[in-house]
Amino acid sequence: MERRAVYRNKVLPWLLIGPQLILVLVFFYWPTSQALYWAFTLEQPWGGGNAWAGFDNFLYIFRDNRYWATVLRSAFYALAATGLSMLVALTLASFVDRALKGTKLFQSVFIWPYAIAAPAAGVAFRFIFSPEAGLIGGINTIWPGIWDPATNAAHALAMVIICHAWLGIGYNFVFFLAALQMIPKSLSEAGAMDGARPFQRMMDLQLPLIAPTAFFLLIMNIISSFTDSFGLIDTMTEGGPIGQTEVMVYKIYIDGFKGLDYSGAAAQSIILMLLVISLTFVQFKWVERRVHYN
Amino acid sequence: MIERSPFFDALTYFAMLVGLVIVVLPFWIVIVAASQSLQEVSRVPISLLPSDQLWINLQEAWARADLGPKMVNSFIVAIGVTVGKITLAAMSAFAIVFFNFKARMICFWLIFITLMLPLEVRIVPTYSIAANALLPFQVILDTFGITWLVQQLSGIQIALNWNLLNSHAGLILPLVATATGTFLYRQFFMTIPDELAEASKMDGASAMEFFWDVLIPLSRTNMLALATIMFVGSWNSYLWPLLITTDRANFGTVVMQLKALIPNMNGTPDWNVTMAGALIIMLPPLLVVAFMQRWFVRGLISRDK
Amino acid sequence: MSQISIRAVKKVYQKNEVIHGVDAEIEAGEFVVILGPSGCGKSTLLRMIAGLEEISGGEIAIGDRVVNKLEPRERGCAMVFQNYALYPHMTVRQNIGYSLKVAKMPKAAREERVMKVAKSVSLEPYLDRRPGELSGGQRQRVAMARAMVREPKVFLFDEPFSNLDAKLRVAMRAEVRNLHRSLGVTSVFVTHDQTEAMTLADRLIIMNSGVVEQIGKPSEVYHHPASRFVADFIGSPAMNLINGWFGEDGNFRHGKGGMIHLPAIAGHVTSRDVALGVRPESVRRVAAGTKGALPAVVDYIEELGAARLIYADTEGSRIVAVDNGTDALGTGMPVHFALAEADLHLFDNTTGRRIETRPGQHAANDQFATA
Amino acid sequence: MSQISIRAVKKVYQKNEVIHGVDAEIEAGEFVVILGPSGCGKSTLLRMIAGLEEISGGEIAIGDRVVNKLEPRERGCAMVFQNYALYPHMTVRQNIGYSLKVAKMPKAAREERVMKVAKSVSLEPYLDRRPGELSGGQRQRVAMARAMVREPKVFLFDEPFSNLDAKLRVAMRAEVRNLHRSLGVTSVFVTHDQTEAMTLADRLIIMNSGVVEQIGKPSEVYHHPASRFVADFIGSPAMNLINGWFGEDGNFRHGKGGMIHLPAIAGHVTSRDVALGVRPESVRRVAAGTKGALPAVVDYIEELGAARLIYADTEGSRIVAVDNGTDALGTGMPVHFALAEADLHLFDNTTGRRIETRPGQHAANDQFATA
Amino acid sequence: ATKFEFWYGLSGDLGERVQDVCKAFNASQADYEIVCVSQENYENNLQNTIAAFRANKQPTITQISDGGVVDLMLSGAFLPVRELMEQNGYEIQWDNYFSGIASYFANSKGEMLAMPFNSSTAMIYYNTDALKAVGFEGLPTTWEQVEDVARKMKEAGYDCPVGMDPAGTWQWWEQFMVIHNQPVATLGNGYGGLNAEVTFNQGKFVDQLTFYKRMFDEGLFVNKSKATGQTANEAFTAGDCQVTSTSIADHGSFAKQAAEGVHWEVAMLPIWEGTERQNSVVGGAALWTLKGKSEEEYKGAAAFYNFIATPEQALWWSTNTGYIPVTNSGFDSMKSSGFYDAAPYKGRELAIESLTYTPPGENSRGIRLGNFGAVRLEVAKAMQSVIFDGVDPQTALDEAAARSNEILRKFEQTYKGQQLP
Ligand SMILES: Nc1ncnc2c1ncn2[C@@H]1O[C@H](COP(=O)(O)OP(=O)(O)OP(=O)(O)O)[C@@H](O)[C@H]1O
Ligand SMILES: Nc1ncnc2c1ncn2[C@@H]1O[C@H](COP(=O)(O)OP(=O)(O)OP(=O)(O)O)[C@@H](O)[C@H]1O
Ligand SMILES: O=P(O)(O)OC[C@H](O)CO
Ligand SMILES: [Mg+2]
Ligand SMILES: [Mg+2]
Repeated sequence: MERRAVYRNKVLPWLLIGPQLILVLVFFYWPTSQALYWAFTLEQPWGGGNAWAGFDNFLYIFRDNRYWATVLRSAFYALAATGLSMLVALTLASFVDRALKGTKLFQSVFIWPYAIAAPAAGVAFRFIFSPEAGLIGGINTIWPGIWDPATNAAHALAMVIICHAWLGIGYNFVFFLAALQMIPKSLSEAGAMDGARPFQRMMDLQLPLIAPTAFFLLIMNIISSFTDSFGLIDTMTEGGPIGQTEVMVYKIYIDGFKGLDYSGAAAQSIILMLLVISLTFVQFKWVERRVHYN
Repeated sequence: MIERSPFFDALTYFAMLVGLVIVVLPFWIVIVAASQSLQEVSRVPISLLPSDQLWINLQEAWARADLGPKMVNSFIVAIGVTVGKITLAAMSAFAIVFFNFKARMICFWLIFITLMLPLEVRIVPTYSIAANALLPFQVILDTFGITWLVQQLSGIQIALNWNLLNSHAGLILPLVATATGTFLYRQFFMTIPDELAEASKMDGASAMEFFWDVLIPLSRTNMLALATIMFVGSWNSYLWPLLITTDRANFGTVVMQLKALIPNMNGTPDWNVTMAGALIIMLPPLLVVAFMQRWFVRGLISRDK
Repeated sequence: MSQISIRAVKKVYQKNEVIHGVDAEIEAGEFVVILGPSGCGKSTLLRMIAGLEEISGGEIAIGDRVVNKLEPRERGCAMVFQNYALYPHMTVRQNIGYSLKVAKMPKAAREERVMKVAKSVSLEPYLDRRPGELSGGQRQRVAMARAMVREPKVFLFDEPFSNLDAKLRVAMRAEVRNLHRSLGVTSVFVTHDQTEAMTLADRLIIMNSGVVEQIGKPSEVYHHPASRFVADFIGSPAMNLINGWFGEDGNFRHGKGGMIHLPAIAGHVTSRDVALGVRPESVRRVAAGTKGALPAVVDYIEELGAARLIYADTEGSRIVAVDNGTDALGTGMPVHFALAEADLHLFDNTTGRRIETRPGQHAANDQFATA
Repeated sequence: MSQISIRAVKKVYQKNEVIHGVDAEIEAGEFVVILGPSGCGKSTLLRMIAGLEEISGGEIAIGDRVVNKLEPRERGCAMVFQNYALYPHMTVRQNIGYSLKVAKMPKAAREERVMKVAKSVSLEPYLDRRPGELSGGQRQRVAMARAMVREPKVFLFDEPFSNLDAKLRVAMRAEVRNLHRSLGVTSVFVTHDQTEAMTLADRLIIMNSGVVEQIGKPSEVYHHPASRFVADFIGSPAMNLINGWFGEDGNFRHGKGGMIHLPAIAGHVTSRDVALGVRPESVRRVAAGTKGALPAVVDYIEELGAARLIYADTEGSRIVAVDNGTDALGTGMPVHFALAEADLHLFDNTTGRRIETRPGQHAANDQFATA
Repeated sequence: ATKFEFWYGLSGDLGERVQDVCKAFNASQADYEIVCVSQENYENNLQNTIAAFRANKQPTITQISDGGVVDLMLSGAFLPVRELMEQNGYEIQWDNYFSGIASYFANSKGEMLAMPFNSSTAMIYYNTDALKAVGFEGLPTTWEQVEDVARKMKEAGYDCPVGMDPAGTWQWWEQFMVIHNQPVATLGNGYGGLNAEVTFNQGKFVDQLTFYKRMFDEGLFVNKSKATGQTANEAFTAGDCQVTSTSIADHGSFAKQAAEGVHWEVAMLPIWEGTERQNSVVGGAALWTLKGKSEEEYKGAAAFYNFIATPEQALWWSTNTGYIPVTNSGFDSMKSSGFYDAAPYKGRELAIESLTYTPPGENSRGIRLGNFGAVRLEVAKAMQSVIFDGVDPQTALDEAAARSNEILRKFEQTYKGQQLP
């Protein structure tokens, strides 16, 4: 924040920022400290009291191979959904960037998935991927049982990931397109003068230049893989089959609110928060480097 | 673009058409299924042509998921979050960008750390305050002995209690508390040249006059963008309403009802009704995004810079 | 045979014709500057030569090949862009070497060539920096090195100095001049800065609203402007252009009854709606009462340090004179001027073209005429 | 009593002193221009007068009130900003009237005043447009109208023309001058463009790195620069400054054995490390063999149209001359120069200050000395 | 009138019947108004009740199933129903209640903690046409017979002889354990204290799970669940599956929902030949009165309990759902009135027979484990991983047992120093 702050006033800024600060304190810092406390105790579900547990909750989580499986699954989920979504979005964006006639129309439609609630998409894709109905289910009439997300974890996970990737197309597309359009046209022209063909320019010039955006999107997508995935999984698989589509947030929900283990869930929550903070931190570092270019 | 070969143009259109199919197909299937009768929708594979049962299915879905009151709730929440967020965000960003006060950077960071952590990620912590949002203040009063003091002096026991369960405030406030809007406004305010504020100073305007007369009118685009983002985000929120609402009949939102629409209650897999319900529920944010596209895209992007 | 032939070239943007048929021949090794006001089509013309813009009509040949249908990479031109258009993510070395890399030149040869070029523009110490870590002038030099490295047949420059500050601009001017002198590559340079144009060009192409107004050597253009537009555009302070009417009596009538006697021209011109042009430095203050002196009233004075400009009104027409006097002069005071006859120009106000008053009227000299 | 008194004013930014104690008196009705290179503290000084920047030391008085602690609106100053700082969402009318609205002037009175001011800067046809729909010059005029509408005691301008193109800049200069002439309001105008400064100023304040180098009338500053910095900064092309050594024999030695005989100065100066200054227009070409002529070798020529600049080397020192000749001159050719004695300046290279060689050395004249 | 809330965990047809009860109560008197809110299922209801209790927004009455009994017992959040009724001057014949119910919902002194409401047990339902088609007379009573008819049905072209959702632990695991006299946990299925450990990974259930797996592999059992788009119940009433196992509570719904031409009958759960059948354990739920409400609301709650305990109401309830009459006298009077003799109620008495087959023993009086819902989930996962993913049954059950024990230990730690009442 290099700008000069124009106004000096002792009271006014506090009146302006006060409401937000209060909300942040009430809904963020206080609860987080509370959860931190829960994470180090065993909280009675009915709120009658708790017993100090030290690091037991964390140790329990860390010793639990099912937790690590969830972490790995979350990572896979995040990377797969992100990669798929970003790839499609980037491809679309780079073609739209050519700005041929009529692209505006495509452009506006490509944003639509952004508007869709994850659970709504979940319900729709559940129908599309339903083994006994809809679109993909048709394949089962030819080879019975070949597609079965109800019992096959790989199918179920694929279904959720595809849906998640679809949901992210709009957002990723908008950012990629903006990033591509922010590259001065003359750079492409310089590349053309230097003899590079379109694909080569894409690889040598455009891609490196939108790398910061891509990285930003990577982080945002990973964070959204924690948020949007809940609605998807809850409407599509409820974590099944056999909990094999549970990701970190879903597990927190299941363990804490279904399994009545608030303390374990709180500990998982703290871990997740730290994870997200460190991801964002990496992103900030990158953004700093990006400033370098211009 | 330099190369203008017809082949390359054709490839471009082809790729965009494929993209269109990828993006639109799910919408199409929802609409198609929602317009079909039970027999039609149960056919495998499904016919990709719409039929004539749309209105009937919409009515059925509307009734089955009791969407009337849920719609009202969803609108209350979405509009509440949108208005609340815009108001708070504009105010606090104004303070952070244009005022020179000691705790400025601290406030900045206090607010902006929350940006990294969407509600879903800190669901357990947030839930811990559902019972009594005023608990932190009670604790402050208790620790500083104010409760005791007041009780001694007036005999009144201060017991602050604000329960968020099954309340619109509970649905709205935690969503308002994050920094997305503040960040967006800050980014925008940073692009306002200092000279504009200085010019208004030279013109004799006070800080608040500058805020009302210059900043707010200027940030109309950002307001629309933020409004869109917030509307969509809060309309689509799912996990939090699920936790904070035990009285679904009165405080449930439409998105929460999606699960209730999934066929399983009544035996027959009437996906047509389910899809009709999904259609109703996804329509408002879709319309908002489609109509606000121009502004909201700009706002969305300026969030990252 | 010329290096670049531009023949009846037109450019249409969405039904909007912005270049209306330009013809020009550029000789091998020549340094040609395209000069004109903003929006006149300079860049468009240059970009059509480069192949970055389709040619809507006419044809452009480079060497003996018509290049209308060729991709930029096939035309053998190199271009220096206004904003440098350096690849921000590549080092200076990579920027310079990119075209060689694309052309699949082996790494060692590439390195060597890059080094050689970098040396010639004194960039060696910066080879491993990114453009973001360079000053404006250094970036400019990278852009030039990048153009040079391909050893092109033609250099194209599109306002390469417009982002530099005044001092640096002068310095870079010298560098470009030296470069051209040492490489001798045909160059086309676009600018709207007349000083830049004058000091750099072997020949100038002066454009206005999509047409060529004049092609010629800088001094030719200065002393013998082919149109009212050129006369007004070239020179600072601008040439005085007094609208009036030329009678058969050899008198030029203007403003509210002003009359200037111009016997030298009288015979050559028939009565028409014309503009009389005379450069401020050819307007000299003379003592009141000097024969045929133009009487005028001072409007205001602009102090330039070395001299001052007198803005005055002569019978309803504005006239500007460069004056070296140091006497106190103020608004409303009367002055008298004489016009240097050798530097008088006439322009047809209908066509905008110059009216030739005598053959071979080229170099200005110091003789002053009286009206 | 002067209108603005600046007394020992300092400015410290985060321990970093950028203005080191400036003193200046600005008379009522005067048009003062603060001129200096980028970053020298011009804007900072102006902003301290306006009240936009705290005064770290010393005091500023406007009229008879010390204003150090007053808010901008209480100081009676109006300011025109570099980028206009117009309210983009308001119409021209609203922009101009905003300060009156804030001051709660009734609507009718406000309208009337806005109309009057708009008329005085010919903005009436644009009153209902937004700034975005105006040209640069029109915006500039809105910014001025906005400043005028409050009828301030002082006008402050911070490089108001730097975003305009050259032609417009000249035109706006005239408008500002007219405005000042008709309103007679004390004005402080910041610029780093010397032509702008020279042509506008009643008096110039020349700043460099946070200190005042010279205060004086434009011609005074041009002809009698108080420091080497001023000599170098004012004038284009810049004054020739030849570093050398002044002997008691009245000879100035420089470069690789160069020697210039300057009897007129000899008596006044003791031997020191000095710079000899002479303006390019005071360097005249003389025939080879002219007595005492400086021999030089042409480096390059810059054609300016009306004249040309000869960049030459005289025994290791660079010398630039304005030349009106039209003979072919090229790199490496020998030339000879004479220096106009009346326009010779000496500067102490240690302190940077002028060395006064004779009393009352003010106006330049046309006599040329020989070395 | 005093309003008070009642949250329940039933939905669909059964949920509507609860609403009928509420309406009837409200119509029966003018002092109180009960507001009945469905929370979809027992798990949700428990979870939401806890949330509401923490936020001090709890209903006066909540319906908690067998699985949640210990959670409630230690919560300190409820008023024992016996006290409540006494305080409000209602005389209830507590010893008239089914011993199975009492042993599940009463404390160790036999004092009823929650008001019995909807009690059930798990049964098996057969499509009689399919049985006929494969030439089976009567209804199978042993697993051998079930396997046999299933195989024959398959051969006869039925795609789905037995529909089974492997997540249905209550009927496929819990009740199996009980009727085969297998201990779910030590200390008498946890009655002896919070330090009990599960033992279901030893004994007959390992074989049973192996059996299920084999049946699935042979296509005799078919996975039917929400995730597949059709639950086992739906598949049965639609005639798609010929056998299913579920609560007797569904008997009423089946009668209404069975597709035309689908004929079916209900039977006690099969046992393996050579085993002695033990009584099955009571299922369903009871009504708990939560703390923190006003006297008036408690009065209303007591009045409601009294209302549902009236013979007319009990009769109505058992008639319109498949839930059993919860009192001995109620059962006797229905039986003697010939209620069970003819369709559509015929067969429901078998539930009582199953529940009372033997006197409740160590392993069949109920299961008293903390956070039992989570334990059920572990078992469900074990069953699914065996059936879907081919994990070895012993391995799967060992893992489930280990995790269950961790859950129990955590529960024990959470309520350190507390005793089962
Ligand atoms: N892509 C385009 N589409 C439509 N019109 C264009 C396009 N590019 C340029 N023009 C128009 O063509 C005309 C010439 O533009 P050009 O860029 O060649 O001017 P220029 O002489 O280079 O001006 P400048 O000095 O401002 O760079 C202008 O009127 C411009 O508005
Ligand atoms: N807010 C600030 N914080 C720290 N240093 C500053 C600040 N504003 C200006 N400076 C420094 O003070 C010095 C003077 O700045 P100022 O803006 O007055 O220069 P200037 O003469 O107006 O230059 P220019 O012609 O570029 O506008 C510069 O070195 C600048 O870096
Ligand atoms: O379906 P219900 O009501 O008989 O209950 C089944 C089980 O008891 C649930 O734990
Ligand atoms: Mg251009
Ligand atoms: Mg400045």
